Amino acid sequence: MTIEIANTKVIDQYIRQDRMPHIWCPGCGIGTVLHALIRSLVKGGYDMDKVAMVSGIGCTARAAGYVKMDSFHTTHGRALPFATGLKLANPDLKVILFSGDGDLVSIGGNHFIHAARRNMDITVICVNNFNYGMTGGQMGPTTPTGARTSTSRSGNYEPSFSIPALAAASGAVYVARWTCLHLRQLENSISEALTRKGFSLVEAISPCPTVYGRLNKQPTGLDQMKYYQTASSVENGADPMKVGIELNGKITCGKFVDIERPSYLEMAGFDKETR
Amino acid sequence: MTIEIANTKVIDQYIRQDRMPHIWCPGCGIGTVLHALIRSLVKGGYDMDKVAMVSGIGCTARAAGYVKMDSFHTTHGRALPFATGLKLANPDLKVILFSGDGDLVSIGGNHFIHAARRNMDITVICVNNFNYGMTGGQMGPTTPTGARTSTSRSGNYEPSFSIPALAAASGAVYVARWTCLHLRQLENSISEALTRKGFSLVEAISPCPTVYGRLNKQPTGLDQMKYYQTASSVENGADPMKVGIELNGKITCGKFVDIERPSYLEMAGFDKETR
Amino acid sequence: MESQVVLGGFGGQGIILAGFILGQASAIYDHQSATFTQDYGPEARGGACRAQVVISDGTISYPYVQNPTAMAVMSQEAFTKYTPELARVKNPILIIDEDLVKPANYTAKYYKIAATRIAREMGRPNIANIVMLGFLIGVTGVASAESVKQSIRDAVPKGTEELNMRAFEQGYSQGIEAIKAN
Amino acid sequence: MESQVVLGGFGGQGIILAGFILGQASAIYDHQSATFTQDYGPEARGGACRAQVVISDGTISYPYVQNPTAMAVMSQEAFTKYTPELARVKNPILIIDEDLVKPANYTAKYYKIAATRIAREMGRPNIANIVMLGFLIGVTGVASAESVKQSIRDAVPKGTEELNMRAFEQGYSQGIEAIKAN
Amino acid sequence: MSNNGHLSGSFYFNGDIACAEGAISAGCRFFAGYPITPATEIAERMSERLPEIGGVYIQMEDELASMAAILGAAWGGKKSMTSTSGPGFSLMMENLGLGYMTETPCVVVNVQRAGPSTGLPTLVAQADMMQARWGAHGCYSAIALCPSSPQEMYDYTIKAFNLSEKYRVPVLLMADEAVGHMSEKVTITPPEKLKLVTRRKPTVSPDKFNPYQPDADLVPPMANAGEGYGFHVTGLTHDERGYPVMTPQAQEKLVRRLVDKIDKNRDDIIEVEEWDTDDAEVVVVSYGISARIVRYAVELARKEGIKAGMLKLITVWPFAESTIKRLAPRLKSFIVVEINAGQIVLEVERCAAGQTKTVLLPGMGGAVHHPDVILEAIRKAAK
Amino acid sequence: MSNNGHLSGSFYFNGDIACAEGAISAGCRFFAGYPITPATEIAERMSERLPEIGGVYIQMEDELASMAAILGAAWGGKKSMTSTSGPGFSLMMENLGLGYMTETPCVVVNVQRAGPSTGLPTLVAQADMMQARWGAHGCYSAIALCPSSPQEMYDYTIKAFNLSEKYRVPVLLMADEAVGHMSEKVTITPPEKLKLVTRRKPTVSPDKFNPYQPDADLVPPMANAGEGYGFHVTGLTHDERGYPVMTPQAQEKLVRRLVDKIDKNRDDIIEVEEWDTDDAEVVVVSYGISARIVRYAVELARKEGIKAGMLKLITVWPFAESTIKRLAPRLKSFIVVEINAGQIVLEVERCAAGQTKTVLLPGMGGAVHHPDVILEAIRKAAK
Amino acid sequence: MNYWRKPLDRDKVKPGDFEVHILKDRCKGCRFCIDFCPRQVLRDSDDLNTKGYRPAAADPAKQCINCGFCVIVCPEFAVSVAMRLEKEPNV
Amino acid sequence: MNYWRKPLDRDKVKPGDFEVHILKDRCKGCRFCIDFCPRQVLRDSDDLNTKGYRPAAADPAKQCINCGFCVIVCPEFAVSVAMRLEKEPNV
Ligand SMILES: Cc1ncc(C[n+]2csc(CCOP(=O)(O)OP(=O)(O)O)c2C)c(N)n1
Ligand SMILES: Cc1ncc(C[n+]2csc(CCOP(=O)(O)OP(=O)(O)O)c2C)c(N)n1
Ligand code: SF4
Ligand code: SF4
Ligand code: SF4
Ligand code: SF4
Ligand code: SF4
Ligand code: SF4
Ligand SMILES: [Mg+2]
Ligand SMILES: [Mg+2]
Repeated sequence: MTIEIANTKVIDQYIRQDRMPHIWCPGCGIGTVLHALIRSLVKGGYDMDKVAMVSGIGCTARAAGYVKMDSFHTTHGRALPFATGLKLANPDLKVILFSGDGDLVSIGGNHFIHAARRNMDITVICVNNFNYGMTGGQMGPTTPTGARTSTSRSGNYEPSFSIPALAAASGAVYVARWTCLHLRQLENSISEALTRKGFSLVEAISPCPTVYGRLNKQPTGLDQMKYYQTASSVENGADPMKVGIELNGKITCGKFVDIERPSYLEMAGFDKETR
Repeated sequence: MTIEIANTKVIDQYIRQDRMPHIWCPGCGIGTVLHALIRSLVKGGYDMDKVAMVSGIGCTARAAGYVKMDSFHTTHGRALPFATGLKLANPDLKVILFSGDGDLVSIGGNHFIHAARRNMDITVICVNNFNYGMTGGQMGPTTPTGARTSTSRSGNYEPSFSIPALAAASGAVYVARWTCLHLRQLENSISEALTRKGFSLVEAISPCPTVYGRLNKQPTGLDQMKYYQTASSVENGADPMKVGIELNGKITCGKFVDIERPSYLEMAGFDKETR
Repeated sequence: MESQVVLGGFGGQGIILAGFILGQASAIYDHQSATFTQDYGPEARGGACRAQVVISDGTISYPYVQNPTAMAVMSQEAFTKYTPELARVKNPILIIDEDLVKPANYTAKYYKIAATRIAREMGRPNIANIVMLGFLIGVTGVASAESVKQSIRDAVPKGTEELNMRAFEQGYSQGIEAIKAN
Repeated sequence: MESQVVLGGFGGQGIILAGFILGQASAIYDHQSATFTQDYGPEARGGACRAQVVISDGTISYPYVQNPTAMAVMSQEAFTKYTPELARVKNPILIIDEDLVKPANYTAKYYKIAATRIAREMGRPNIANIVMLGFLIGVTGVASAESVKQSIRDAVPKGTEELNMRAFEQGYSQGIEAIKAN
Repeated sequence: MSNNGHLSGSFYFNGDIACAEGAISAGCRFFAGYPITPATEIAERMSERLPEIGGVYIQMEDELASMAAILGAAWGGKKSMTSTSGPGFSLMMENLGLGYMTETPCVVVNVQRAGPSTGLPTLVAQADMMQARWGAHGCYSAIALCPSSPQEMYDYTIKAFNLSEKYRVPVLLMADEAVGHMSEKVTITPPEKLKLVTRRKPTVSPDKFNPYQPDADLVPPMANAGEGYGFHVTGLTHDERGYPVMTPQAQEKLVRRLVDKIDKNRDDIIEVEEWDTDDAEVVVVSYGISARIVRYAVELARKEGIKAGMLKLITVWPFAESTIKRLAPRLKSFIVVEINAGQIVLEVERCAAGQTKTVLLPGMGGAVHHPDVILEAIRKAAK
Repeated sequence: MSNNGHLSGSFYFNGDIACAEGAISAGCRFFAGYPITPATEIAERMSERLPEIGGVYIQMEDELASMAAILGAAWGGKKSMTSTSGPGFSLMMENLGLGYMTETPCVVVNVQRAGPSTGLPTLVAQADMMQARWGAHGCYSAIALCPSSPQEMYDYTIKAFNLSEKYRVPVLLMADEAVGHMSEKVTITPPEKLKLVTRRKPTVSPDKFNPYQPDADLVPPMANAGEGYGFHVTGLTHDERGYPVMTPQAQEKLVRRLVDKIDKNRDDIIEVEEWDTDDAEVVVVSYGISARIVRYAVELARKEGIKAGMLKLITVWPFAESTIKRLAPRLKSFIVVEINAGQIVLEVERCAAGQTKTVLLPGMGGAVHHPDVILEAIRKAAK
Repeated sequence: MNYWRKPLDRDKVKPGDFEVHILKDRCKGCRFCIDFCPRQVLRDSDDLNTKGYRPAAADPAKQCINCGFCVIVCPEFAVSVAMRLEKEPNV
Repeated sequence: MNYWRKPLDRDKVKPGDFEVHILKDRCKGCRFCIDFCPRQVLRDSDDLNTKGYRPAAADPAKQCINCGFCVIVCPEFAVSVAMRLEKEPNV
């Protein structure tokens, strides 16, 4: 007797098959990160009817259109306040924000620090590809100093943000970073983040060969993945203020913050009775 | 032979006499902070023709209308990007931002973290009165948890930002905090901040008796000043992540950050020749 | 019948609250139409401010005071700014806080009360507005004293009702007397 | 005289660049009027994309291709999507990349070249667009070869000019031959 | 207070508080806002009232966030509202557009003050009326209501919620500082007499549900998040499944419908009040606080024997085109009274189509018109 | 390249790049922006070009910041510009309003794409035209130009800077995706032939200088920061000294002037192009990319012997009211072609005042009109 | 999910029972699966798919150990590993 | 500024030469200067100013040491300290 089990059957169940193939470029890591999120959700046994994904605008943000669940593809930078409204209107929902780096900390930076401050009960997955992919690869606040982009052809001279530092300083209770190569760890971190009350953030460093890698001597996704392989090191508990990423420099991965403090829902005294 | 020297002659020279009295309430500390700033400028020997003050909207922001120099009272939260444009268009100007806490880190939070990240050559004086004074005293991101305001009548349940923490995490090179009682230190800190290249921030904790103090058992400016007197302690070099202020709790004052890193103008290679 | 009442003073004196109380008294307890509007500047304290109450037994289209039938002023600035409007009306009633306002060049008849002083003597300078309101009601009768008292009870912070009642009574009785003296 | 040229393929093949080069050659070096427009989707790579070049010795009001006089397609999707438009025109010139397009049900005459294969053989798969452009010019003569070569030199990254010249020549000569064979 | 949080009886409220109470009566249970004069009192009231009745008040970091939050809350199943004034309204435009595109029911209150920019924060204007129609990029149709009294602040807020739920569209309550800060008696509608509309729910099972498939009235039924429909919502142009489709055809279909669902239902949506228009030779058109002043001036004119009438626009948008067209041929003149440099007058003039004169009485803001000015204009127009 | 950074000769540019080069020719030396399709290429070009010529390019964190930054830079003495598309334009409204209120010269480019909301980011529309006029709160008058080709992108950008410096007002270049992304030959004006306008400077000493005291043309001379004038600038209503004054009188004076300085100078500002209107029975009104298509359709109609003409609006705002009024009485019909649900048609219809019909050919966006549709409408209207 | 971690009754299962499936037309040829497979099971196909990409394909000569990495790394959700469980008849 | 820090030739200056001036109509009566003066030089006035505030006033009986705090703490820019320098004729 022979039984066949096809693994991808699992992911296929949670993806809108009728929208495949997705728009992401060959070698782009967004699909990989999305896959990790879905595995975490499935493994966590979440009722998908009670999970909602919110995103802004960008290549990463397109993910909301590919998952089979209530999903909201909103405006650039405003996904977090939208998600805040959604969560507070129906606290039974598990609300996940799937966001690009530009969406989250460039135009969306204010909402990011305030949602973290409030310890709003939302899990954020940020695909950081060091640039604005969707609009053709301009520099942004996560672009490493020195990197070439379509608006910094002779090298970006701005200092860059470390997203974990910003999240931690603003009050996030869970902060982790992995690359698109650290898939088991990424999945685990997302699983952990999903269980935390309050504001949790998982950053996934991801290739964007088409517009970022191309100008920075890593023209394929594979080049970027190999860079992650050689340049990354795992340092759980590292000080989030010290995990900045320089151009083609070291990538410190790991879980940086995992603390407890009352979440917004708890502080606001939400309970089933008064709702 | 008798010579009379009247001290206030000095301040009067830099204040628009024809706009006195100002609109601030009895016991409000904004005038006190503004006075400290002007003393620092005078002491520093700055050419007032080359100093510009930019503010947003709020009680604090009204300061721009009272100083005798090029001054810009812009829109709520957008003073920093306005100041950025002004500074980059004419780097010879010493650009000072005079801002309320709401202006700076509520609606203006994104510009704040990005200006700090860029290490933009601007000195920020933030009058923190723990609420939105101008609109009648609503809670905001600096309102201590538990404080009563007109939109948190039974006590604010949101955690609050510590402005020095946010500034430091975002990249400011100079960060200090004083209250309206620490006037010599405040003046010194402002003087230091003015000389630093890049993004410097001096926070001045200030009474707002009319709308904040009144609801929080400190109905006069004097009550609030006395609270500062008893509750404040000076800890130069304190970790900015650990100087949060709780309701009627300890106020850690001092210079928290004073580091060097290339300012925006330096990174961007500004020099007189190419301008 | 339409009464048009103006209360003037500076921010922080409770002028606005007094106007609100009067409007509420008329609308809710006297069952009249009553609009209450206010003018204030950007200052939270200080600066001239004004409350306008229009009371009518019909409907009120125009909710502002055009021809003030009564005016109470509690600051010199308010006196200077608002009293010229009284010229438009026949026999308007003007009331001043005598310690705060010098009615220079005002030739018509007016009433005066030391509302602020009285309030201070009662230990709460910030109830001068209620003293003044009482006086105004006593002099003009634009609303019934009972209604105004009920309205005060609704509007003032819990625990201060009695104090406010006394303040009102003080002003009111002086007002009645002033009228009698007239 | 107006030529209306369409280049179709998928994102990443350099279709847009080829169209730009042709437009620039006509406008700047052939001194014609020439508009170049493009259609593309949200994808940075993949997805059908199209370049339209209208070349005229007069002025061009309508800057889009209405009746394509020549079309080069480099993907099956583009073939399916765009070739029906050829039906509007008498004797249009269709060119396909023979390895990427199967011209099923296309009954009229067409030209073919293995542009992508040739490019790969030259060691740079991403110059297939220039090979195709050369072939198009060879077959249609919508712009002069010299002008196109100059335009290529302006448009391609420094250091790749010679490679691109060779790619152009390859395509061009095959185009001339194809015409002769006709 | 009744158990659903509804007050009962009559109160002396200013317009802002009346608005907050109207929202509560309408079933609003989510408010996100940011303080701004002269709308702050709405937020303040909501911050006290909502937690008492199981609703949510959240003060956001700015107006961009407030607008986004109420959209999210609407999809979370709550009736939601925000309130602001000019500067904040300007900041809401992008996400208001998202509301139009995603057909999200919600109410946005703008208590207008004088602009442009910071202008006169504490003084009246009606100068955001065109912004209410055109302030966001792209094509859409808008609904905007203008109250003239605290009672109307209460009533029209309920109306606004009803329209927003019925047509799945953000509805704008375009109040003004004068009405917002004026106090007057407000009678709360008893719960049993309230006519509340709630979004139409899907009637098919999740696998058959197309979230953007409209019913005959061009409005699609709406599922809330968490109800098992697993739908996708996007600000991109989308088809009936809610999937992005990047074609002019999809755009034509979707956006045409967004415009038409308001325009074709205009008879149901538009409300006006006419006084003495039957025999009028001059009709004064106005809305909001101005309508009150105009009413007074028209009464004075009638007393002088002038055949003056008045048209008060309750719904300023969509514009009461047919009313203007009906009245125009019989009139000597329209007079439009608004506290701006001339906004709704453009629509009046357009619809009058040369059949009668259109005279504007503008005001840059800071004060309502003096009735004498209006009366004088009526006299002149009636000659 | 000449020494002031000006290219020379002819180039094959798309409209976006032509716009950037126009700005450089006009003397723009400060650009703040945020990427957005289909305007990104303007920013990209500026990021390369400005540093070469001693200018400043800065990419801000969002469009709110970009708009604020160019205002700041203008006061710092630089000619400044930003570029965006619908979503970013919506975000700029509040600070654009500050620009109007403080009379700050600068240029804002909107390369329009199809909305509302995210819509069709890569496809054409002309649906932000009313937003350009009314998108910010409060009363003001706006100047907006619409280019129809890359060459006009270059030329009109220069024109925009000139108007903005002359009238101390933010000027809007309302381009569209079709023109922005279309490439065509662009001839750079030689520096010696360029007519550049620069803000009028104070002629009095600092102690006598009132920063908001207008000259006869209603425009006040402008001092830059750092020049020793020690002036105050505020978004509040202010007097001629620039001091806040919170009265209806100050408001009336200031805002009236802000409106009038555009409206009363409209003859100097407004530019249109008319073709074959002299004997026309049908005039097609359009702007931007549509004007090109219309031109083609009108030529076809003329070939058929139809007396068709065309009015192209170069300045859409202020609106060419007098031209419409002049043409209306002689026509069978106006036809308005625009890629939106009907915006400028409202103004045409208003000004036509019933003297002739006004027919709209709308388009929700994503594509330009097919010339046949226009031709057909002309045929019908001419009957 | 994560079936590869299921404690398999190893001795009852014959090695070599894993088969890698790639949805050829979904693959965009990024080569992530090829380069990071610990057993070099995957390689380039010889021809292009309908989108013009060169998809990955399993080399039948190589032994997949079902580590699952190719499945989770693939950005296109194109890879699956199938397992033939040949159970003992009497179990 | 900060003249009070000027190294004064103390022995050449008579003590008691400092006079505190308060612009009465600018004062809003916050009492900062009164409460924080190290020498209790300042006190409430007896009457109100034109704005209705009770301004601070110097008590002539008290000795100001020109520490300057009242000047810098006053939010109204209302306070100044004047100094009579009686120099020796031959300096
Ligand atoms: C208000 C607004 N401004 C700009 C844009 C254009 N835009 C779309 S996506 C994007 C950046 C996306 O970057 P990121 O969030 O890092 O996502 P990625 O594409 O890199 O995954 C920008 C600037 C927009 N859609 N809306
Ligand atoms: C866009 C916008 N939103 C809201 C406001 C209303 N507003 C004016 S000042 C202010 C808050 C001021 O608080 P803060 O900056 O702390 O200054 P303070 O008055 O306390 O000195 C607000 C919300 C505004 N002017 N503009
Ligand atoms: S542009 Fe970059 S981020 Fe966007 S899909 Fe392509 S590779 Fe991914
Ligand atoms: S309200 Fe508060 S911050 Fe504003 S002037 Fe008064 S005391 Fe100062
Ligand atoms: S499951 Fe592991 S061993 Fe098998 S093909 Fe995939 S990567 Fe290679
Ligand atoms: S990882 Fe996926 S897309 Fe990449 S080569 Fe392998 S199968 Fe193809
Ligand atoms: S200067 Fe010092 S000692 Fe003199 S009055 Fe002022 S605070 Fe008192
Ligand atoms: S500090 Fe200034 S305002 Fe306060 S009491 Fe003294 S003099 Fe008056
Ligand atoms: Mg990114
Ligand atoms: Mg504050």
